[in-house]
Amino acid sequence: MSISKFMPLPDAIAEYVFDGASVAFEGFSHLVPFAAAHETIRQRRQGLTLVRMTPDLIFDQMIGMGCADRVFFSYAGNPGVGLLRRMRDAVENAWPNPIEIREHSHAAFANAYVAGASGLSFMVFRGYRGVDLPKFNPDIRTVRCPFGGEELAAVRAINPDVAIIHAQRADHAGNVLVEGIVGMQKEAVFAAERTVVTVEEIVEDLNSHPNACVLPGWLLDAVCVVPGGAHPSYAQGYYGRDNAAYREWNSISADRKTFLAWMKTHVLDQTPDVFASRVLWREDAA
Amino acid sequence: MSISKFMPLPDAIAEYVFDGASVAFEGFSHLVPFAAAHETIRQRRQGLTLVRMTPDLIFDQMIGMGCADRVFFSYAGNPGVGLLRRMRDAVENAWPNPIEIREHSHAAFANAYVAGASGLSFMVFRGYRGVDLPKFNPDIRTVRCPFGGEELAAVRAINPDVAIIHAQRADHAGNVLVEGIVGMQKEAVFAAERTVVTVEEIVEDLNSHPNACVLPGWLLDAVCVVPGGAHPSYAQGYYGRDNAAYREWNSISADRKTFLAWMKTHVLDQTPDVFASRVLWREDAA
Amino acid sequence: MMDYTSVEMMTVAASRALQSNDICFAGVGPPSEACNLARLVHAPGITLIYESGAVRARPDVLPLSVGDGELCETALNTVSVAEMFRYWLQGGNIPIGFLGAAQIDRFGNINTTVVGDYRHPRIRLPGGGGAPEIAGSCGQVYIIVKQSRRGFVRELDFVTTFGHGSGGKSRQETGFATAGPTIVFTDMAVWRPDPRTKELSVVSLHAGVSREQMQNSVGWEIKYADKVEETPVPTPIELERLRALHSRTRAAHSGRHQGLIKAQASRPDHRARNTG
Amino acid sequence: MMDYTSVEMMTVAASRALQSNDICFAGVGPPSEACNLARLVHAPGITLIYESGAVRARPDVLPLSVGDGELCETALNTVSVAEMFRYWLQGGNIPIGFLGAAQIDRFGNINTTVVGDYRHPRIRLPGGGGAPEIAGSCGQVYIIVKQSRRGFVRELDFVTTFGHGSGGKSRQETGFATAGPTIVFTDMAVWRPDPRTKELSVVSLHAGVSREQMQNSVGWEIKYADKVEETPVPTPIELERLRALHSRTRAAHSGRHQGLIKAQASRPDHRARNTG
Repeated sequence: MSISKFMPLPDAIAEYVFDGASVAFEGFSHLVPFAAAHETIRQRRQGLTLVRMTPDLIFDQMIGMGCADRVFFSYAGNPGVGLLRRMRDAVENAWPNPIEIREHSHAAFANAYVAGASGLSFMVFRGYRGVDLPKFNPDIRTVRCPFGGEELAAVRAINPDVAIIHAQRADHAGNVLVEGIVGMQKEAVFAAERTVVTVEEIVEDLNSHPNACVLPGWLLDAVCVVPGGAHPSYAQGYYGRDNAAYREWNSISADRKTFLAWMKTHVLDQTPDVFASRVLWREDAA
Repeated sequence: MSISKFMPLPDAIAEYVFDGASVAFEGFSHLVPFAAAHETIRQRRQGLTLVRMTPDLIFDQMIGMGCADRVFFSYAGNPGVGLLRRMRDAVENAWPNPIEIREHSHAAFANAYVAGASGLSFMVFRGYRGVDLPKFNPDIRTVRCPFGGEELAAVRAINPDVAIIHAQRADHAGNVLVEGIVGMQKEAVFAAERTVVTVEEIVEDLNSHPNACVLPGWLLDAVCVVPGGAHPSYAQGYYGRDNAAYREWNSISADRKTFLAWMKTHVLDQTPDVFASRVLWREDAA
Repeated sequence: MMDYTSVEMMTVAASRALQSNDICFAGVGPPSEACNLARLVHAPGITLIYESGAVRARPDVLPLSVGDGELCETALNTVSVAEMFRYWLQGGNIPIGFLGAAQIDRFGNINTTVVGDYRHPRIRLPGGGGAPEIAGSCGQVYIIVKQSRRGFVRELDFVTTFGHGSGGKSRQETGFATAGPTIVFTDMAVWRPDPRTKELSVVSLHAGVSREQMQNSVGWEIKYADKVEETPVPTPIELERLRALHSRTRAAHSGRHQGLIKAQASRPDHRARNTG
Repeated sequence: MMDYTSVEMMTVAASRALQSNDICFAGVGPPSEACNLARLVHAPGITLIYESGAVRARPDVLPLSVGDGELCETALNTVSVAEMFRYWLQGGNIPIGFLGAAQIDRFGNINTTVVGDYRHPRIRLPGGGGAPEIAGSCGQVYIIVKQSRRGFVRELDFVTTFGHGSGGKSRQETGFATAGPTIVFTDMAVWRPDPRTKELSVVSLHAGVSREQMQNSVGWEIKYADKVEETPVPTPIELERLRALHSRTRAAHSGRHQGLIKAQASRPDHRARNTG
């Protein structure tokens, strides 16, 4: 509850994201926390278990830079563009290092987060019938209904060491508003031991609907102001999705050398401040 | 999706609430569907299984008028005032008829609704340890975590034949907005076979937040305009709670004769239109 | 020194246990009263959470029901009851639960279900509501309840809410990882469980209360802590704020439709007015 | 008659299966394209639901990702992904699921996970996403996929999404109460499962497609229904609306930050502008 949770992003990553940690970066196409991922790459974190329903460009970049030992996910594509070439290179060719993947369907992954958020060790759901994934993921088992005897799927809870999300805004007490496509951010935050949030801005009053998705300050460990921090994804009400950047990634990521050069220029040699220059928001003078 | 779901409340109750049905009337202190309950009483429905976390005055009235054979609940009080005297008379003295009670804690009841809404036959939760209720409610069992082996409580799903709620407003397609204290209305509607909604008004545009609690028209069977239909509870944004009526109920319900006389005057001899006269809202000229 | 009632003393003593940075699940009635008094006197930053889903409510008047509009209107945010019990409470995010009781035993177990036999009760009480899982999932539990022979009983008619079970390690052995009841505030004293036996023991007597009066109000032989203090009497500010809160509450609850519609309502043109 | 491509024919044929009062879970890509074409041509009232939580989205341009802002901005409402999969989908409230596929077999089972061995794949595909439970929980499933020897295989490398299993009663015996795939639209034909064997059988050939071409694009011996129709060619209105949709989509996706902020955003003073 103290004001000290407001801190620069590099300090938050240094304090909460440790080598070997399991780290959920959530945001379902919307509000993807790219600035926090880039800072993690710059700080050369290694051995991470990366947790995210849709690995997307953000994990393609982290995997390609050698941050990850394991990836938990449920859909690994560049949405509407193609496959994730760096993640494929790691899975198919162990470059830059071998990674273990632990894979769910979306429904299963969502339920695993719900279990984690709810303080339960597992969640029961209606799925995984007749398909191959349960053969390869030890976090999928079955449970029998104690009333009717029906057999249902059970998934192990996901409780990351750290959840990292990007949100529209925080108030001065560190309460955070997420709105629009809210994905699984609330569940990831409730499931995690620690939470780092980047926001577009700090405001006097969150000024939202009484039933909006608000994460209270006392659940959050660090709140970092990083305008544009979701680029090239988007922040509803602030700036749109940079679809061109998603398309360009397909060729940038096609080749290891091109990838590394791009990462040096656009990530390693930058600071979180660069994100503000990648978007334009609050165009009050239209 | 057809316009025919808009109908007078008496028609909706006649069509969907049948003798012997299980009927959830939800609304957690807020938006309690009193008008629909009174119409059900007027139509002399019998043998109902009444389902509601907080039976409140609404079930005290229905039980006292002989509508109920069974009551599912988790807290049976007149909040801040005292006990429910008509429900007690039924439980303790079988007046006007014996009723079976099936009782949960709030957490268990909420999880039972969640199971029902989620198409599952049960829900697992962390509760009911060391207490007496599981001895008396057959809908409480245990299940073992297939990962760590921990024993957890399991509650049987609640899937009422009909869910009845009151909401602030509907649009012309029959989509309904609930806001403020949203309680378990969404879960009750998703869990039920049929849904009847009373609303304060029909509007062109629900005009709410993108993440507000909206129930889509296709899930609803009847939408009935009954201004004031939550009285003496309240409708956030429309009118406040009539606490005086809650206090007065304590003496009205103390005596069988007084109760029956009150019900004749205020319920049996009325129509749903009377609710509009019990509240005042949209005081545009302040 | 101002005059005060024993119930005022109880509320004041309970309010003092709360700090400004506490996060507390507030049961409606006396617990909510103590929580809000704390907020108005010495804990302005306290986060109060209600089972109706209201997070960080700051009511100006005491709610009559746990779902009064005042709670939502003054809250940071309001979530569904399912989310409140699953993510917020069961998820282990609420350090303190503040509960009332109808019957309590010497190990802090609570009955709010029935007097007499469950199937044929002499008095059917309201039931558990949120209490069983608040007591299970909050880090620790504070209890506020008036002492009486009918309320402080040797054996509960029904265990609605588990406290320390049969004492000793009973709570851990039943599978709880949380501390359970750590303090009980009454109109006569303050009690805490003995660290080893978990039996509630008197740690502070309110001014003017004798051990004889105590024993006459409790259905078992009372244990006292090695050192029993005297509860500091209410300060003028505590009494003034408590009475002002009651006075505002009475005024607000006496009329009809008194729920003032505030800024958070999405249609501010819809107002209630007093028709009483 | 206008010229059209075989992919346009596929999209148009698929769109015709949808009615104005349908409620359909729309997978992103070709399924979403067919769904929105239906909405723009003959099914203006259709309810499209996206796994990102957008309910009754009415996008003006096709979303590139399933979580594009356009979906939320045009939707009736947007719920969490957990709620979407638990209450809306698993709760049995969505009658139709519309899916794509990478590999499909003759019983409508789908692979979108790997080509080759799971642990040492030749090609690592995206994985299941929402498909497995969409196919399980929606009342029935429509599939849209281009025919090719690589895609229409005798045996899947991996069963990501269960269709009719090994045919016959396999689906019921595996525990599904829902119908599974009831129709498959390709760039060459329309297929439906045989009522008894559940093997996909051709019910309609697109104009100009021969049975020989068909067999060259499918890795098993094709079954034909007793009566095989010719798919009506796209109408001028269908083609015009489809091409206009594509044209709007291309224009919207070519720039940067093109997400126009609309009325539902709570802070309309925050706008994106094109910096590309």
